Amino acid sequence: MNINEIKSQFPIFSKKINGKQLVYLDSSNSSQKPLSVINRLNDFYKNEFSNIGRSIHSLAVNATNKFEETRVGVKNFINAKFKEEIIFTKNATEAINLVATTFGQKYIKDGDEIIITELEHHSNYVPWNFLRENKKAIIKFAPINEDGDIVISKLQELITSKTKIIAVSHLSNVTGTIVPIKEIIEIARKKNVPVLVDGCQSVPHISVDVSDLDCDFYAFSGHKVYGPTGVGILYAKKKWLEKLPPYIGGGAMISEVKKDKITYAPLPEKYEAGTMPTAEVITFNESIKFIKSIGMDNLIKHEKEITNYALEKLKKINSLKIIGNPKNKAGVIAFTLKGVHPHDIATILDEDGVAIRAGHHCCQILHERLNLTATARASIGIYNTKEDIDILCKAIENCRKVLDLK
Amino acid sequence: MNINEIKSQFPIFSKKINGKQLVYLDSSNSSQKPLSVINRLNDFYKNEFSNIGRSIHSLAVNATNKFEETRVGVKNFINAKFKEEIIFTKNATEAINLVATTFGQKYIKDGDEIIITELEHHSNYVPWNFLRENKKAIIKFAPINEDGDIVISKLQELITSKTKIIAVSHLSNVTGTIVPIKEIIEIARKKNVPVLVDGCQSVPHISVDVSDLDCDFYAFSGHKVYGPTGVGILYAKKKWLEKLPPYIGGGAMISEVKKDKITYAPLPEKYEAGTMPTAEVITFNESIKFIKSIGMDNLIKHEKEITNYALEKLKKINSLKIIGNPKNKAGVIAFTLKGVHPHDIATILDEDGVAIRAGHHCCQILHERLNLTATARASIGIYNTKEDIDILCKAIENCRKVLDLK
Amino acid sequence: MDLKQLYQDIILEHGKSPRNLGRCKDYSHEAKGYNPLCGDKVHVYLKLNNEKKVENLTFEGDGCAISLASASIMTELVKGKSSDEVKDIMNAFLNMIKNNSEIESSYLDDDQKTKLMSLSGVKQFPMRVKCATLSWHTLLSALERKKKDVNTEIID
Amino acid sequence: MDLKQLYQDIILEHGKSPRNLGRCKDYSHEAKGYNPLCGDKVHVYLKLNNEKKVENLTFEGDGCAISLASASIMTELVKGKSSDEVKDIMNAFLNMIKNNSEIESSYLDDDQKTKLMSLSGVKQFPMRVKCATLSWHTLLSALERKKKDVNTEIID
Ligand SMILES: Cc1ncc(COP(=O)(O)O)c(C=O)c1O
Ligand SMILES: Cc1ncc(COP(=O)(O)O)c(C=O)c1O
Repeated sequence: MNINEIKSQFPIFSKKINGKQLVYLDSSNSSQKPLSVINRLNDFYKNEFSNIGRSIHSLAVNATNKFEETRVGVKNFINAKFKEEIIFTKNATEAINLVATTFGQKYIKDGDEIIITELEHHSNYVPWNFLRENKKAIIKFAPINEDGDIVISKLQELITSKTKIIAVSHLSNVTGTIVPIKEIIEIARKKNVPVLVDGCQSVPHISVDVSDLDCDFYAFSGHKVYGPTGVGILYAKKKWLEKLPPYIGGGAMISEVKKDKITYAPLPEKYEAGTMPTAEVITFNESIKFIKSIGMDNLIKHEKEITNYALEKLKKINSLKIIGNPKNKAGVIAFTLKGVHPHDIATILDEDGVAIRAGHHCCQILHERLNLTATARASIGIYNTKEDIDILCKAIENCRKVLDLK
Repeated sequence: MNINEIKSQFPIFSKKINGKQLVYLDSSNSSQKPLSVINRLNDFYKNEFSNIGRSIHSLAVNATNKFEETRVGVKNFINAKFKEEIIFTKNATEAINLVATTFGQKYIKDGDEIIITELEHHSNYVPWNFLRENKKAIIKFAPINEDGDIVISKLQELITSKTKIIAVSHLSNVTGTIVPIKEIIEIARKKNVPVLVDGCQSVPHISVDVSDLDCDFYAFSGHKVYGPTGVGILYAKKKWLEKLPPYIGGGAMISEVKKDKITYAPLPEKYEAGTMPTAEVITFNESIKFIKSIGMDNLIKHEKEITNYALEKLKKINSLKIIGNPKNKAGVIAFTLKGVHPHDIATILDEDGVAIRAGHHCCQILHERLNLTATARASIGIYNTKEDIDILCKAIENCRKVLDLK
Repeated sequence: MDLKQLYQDIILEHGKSPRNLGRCKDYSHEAKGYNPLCGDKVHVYLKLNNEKKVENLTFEGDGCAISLASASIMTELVKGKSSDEVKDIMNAFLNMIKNNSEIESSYLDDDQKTKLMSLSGVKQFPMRVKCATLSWHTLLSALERKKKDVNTEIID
Repeated sequence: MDLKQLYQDIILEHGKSPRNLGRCKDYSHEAKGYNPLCGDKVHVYLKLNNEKKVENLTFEGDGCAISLASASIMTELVKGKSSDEVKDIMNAFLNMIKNNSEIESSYLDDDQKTKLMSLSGVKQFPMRVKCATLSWHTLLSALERKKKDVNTEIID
């Protein structure tokens, strides 16, 4: 794999930031887009644009076919069994809300328990909190240890006869922890508890096979997988989508509409109300092709190499502390620098063209658990090089100088 | 105004459909996009892409500023008072669901009444139907007459002390009826009933001033206003957005997240959970600029001219019937052709490069009211010319020939 | 694409004057079919005799030329056939439309095959395939006494 | 953009050793401020004397160099001022940061103005403006005895 060739597929890297070459280390937030993806979007709007499903003219037929091709593309990418198990939403957050709301409506009552973990992104906590606020459900937090690993035995102990669902991240967007999700699902399966997996960080960075995992729900976002913004994906087992009530109501998700009664469309339309992010979904197929063109194994290998290089180099920086030390770590590296607030780090790095993120990264529970209010985070994508890491480290060294610290 | 110059701004019209010049008469479904909009999207992904709000590096700062510029652009475009009154959703359908769900949660109980009309699109009926299914609300339909006008006196009579909200279209996507929405709002105001306006068809085709209308909620979609798919807009009075509970929960819409309690962000973030359709929202500002570059008055004048020309010519076609004859009609023309099913019309027209829509147009109640199961619909956008109408009419004449009817 | 292929004379003729329209007396099975995308509806009434053969088959419907013609032709072709024979014919028909092949069923004579083949034009008009297949799916549903209405959106 | 402009020596010095840190005794007013975007927090404790002048002002906080320095400088500048004078100074400060002008307040001497002006560098770093203004908004909230915590997202 030629990393320079791959990097050159991303037009943004020919841009300068504050006069410097862009070192983009914020891929956990959102990834940059390769030219093939940008061109597909451009082409579609220029030459093929139409809404889907409703019209039967040639443009609409073409768009509808392309839209369904992406559904099949996603199905194959994560190895789902049926294409109707792939529902398009606007982002992963909506996908999780879809499940929390409809599952909650049908199955959660006063005193029922939902298990999440201390690792979770707000998007996998707030939707469940609504059920606590509105239906008096109880939320239990499976603890993590200092390394940032979920303590599986403790999670197991939390499961009771009142546990209705377990919602857990596949990959932490702070510590980079790769969660042993299969083990958790097996535990849950034995107690007959369904599992939702937040796959926002996993899908772009590790191989995901929902059939092998045997999860009930799997949510992720297109924009972190080299795709356009505006596309989220919910995988759900057919049996759930058939049983659960509809979520957003409107055009396209109905079967028959009468004044006294409405019946709803079959899957997947039941969950796709109104005009979809048509062009963006169609374009997302190109993102999947991009990853396939690299090969997931090559991608993993490259990111692992850069991550290891980064960890090694960062550890050498005086008074820098890496947050978490999980058994299995992907390319998400949160850190602190003694005496320097993460916001100051981010600002100072930005002057050198290095884009990282500072803050709680939508994980306040995790930060509270680790006694931090904010961290700096460098996250790695397919386009990052060792040179990027060298520039990062140099820029970090510069922080203490700018702030006049010894 | 030079219509050919405007049409040439739309790349799709250099494309051939079945070897014929494209005559696009499906703008009520979704409009085509001018080059300035397509280029903005392309540029953003190529040179400026970043997620917004969360990161403080230069790319993120720029994207955040641009995103907020669109918010201000929309605010000015529909003359809202505050920019926090503009909430971005994925489409108009989500915007209406946001109101129905949160308003329903807080204010609707068993036996409360919701008034909609027989004109409504499914997207302005199904969300309210959920409240009927889940909260035993009652939905009353303000009737229309044969012309396709809402019978205002009857609507007025439907209002009782139990009426909690009125939800009504500003412009019908079947009959083209321009609804006297200000009159309806005045009636509602006197009885202290809030009004939601479905502005999907009005915003692209007539001037909209939410402050002048004094409506409580106004929903529309970017993709019908020469913008990208994936963007919806909800305008709501600040007092409502402050009072109503949050809708989708997740990152960015929170203030403080603790294990036992979550507090929510102020407006507008409270209603914008997760990663937004960042690039598409930013691009939508270019769509507003496109309309401004033409001038709303010029746009209205041009579409009126084409509509009148079309109505005149269509009326001359043997056994063609135009559906509805409202007092005030915009460029949406539904029709039937005796002995020819609308689907056959659509297929036959498509062979001539003419894109129209056939079906119930997500308005089954309206079709039932008019004793129809399906209609054909030609809808007009800024790029349509008299020549388009001539081709349309000739293609319609051809239908009876293809089907071997006298 | 070729409109003449889609709207062959036989289709137009059946579309204009569908056979076996209405509700037959003494029907033993019935089912409704619906295409939510375009609103096409069909209601089939079926009488199976003691030997489990189709004694009578009629339909009520509202739809385009293709869907009416398809239903009309269907009612003609399956009379006298057993349930298994009907399924064989339907599969042959669906196969022809999806996989571009000929009609392969030993329960139809050449004339009957030609009639069914007149619907082959829909292959070029993917949005119209459901118009041609709705009545068949609905008949199958009636035969199997399915409770649920047929909805083209759940048919593969 | 220029980091040296943002991180002037006086900022760094106040950031490293903020004045008036902690909770003063006998405070008569208090308020908490919070920036949800980055998690910066400040808690101000204020003692107004009988003449309604600031007798003491301290703060507890967790934040970046800018936010700590701003709070620290603020506590120094407003001591002895009346509530109206504090507001005047705050407006002068916000004005300077938003509109690029000088500090215009008759309640500050030249040295004090220079101190405040040391925060002018944030103008070039829009995402950091809130870091510089949080403590001021929180002080205002304490003065007005507002019940709600200050949240930078609702400040214009
Ligand atoms: C009147 C009306 N309301 C609502 C909608 C729904 O809009 P969207 O599909 O963009 O959510 C449409 C368009 O489809 C419409 O024409
Ligand atoms: C672990 C995790 N879950 C959920 C989300 C939310 O994804 P989105 O903002 O695309 O809805 C993110 C990203 O922000 C994430 O990293």
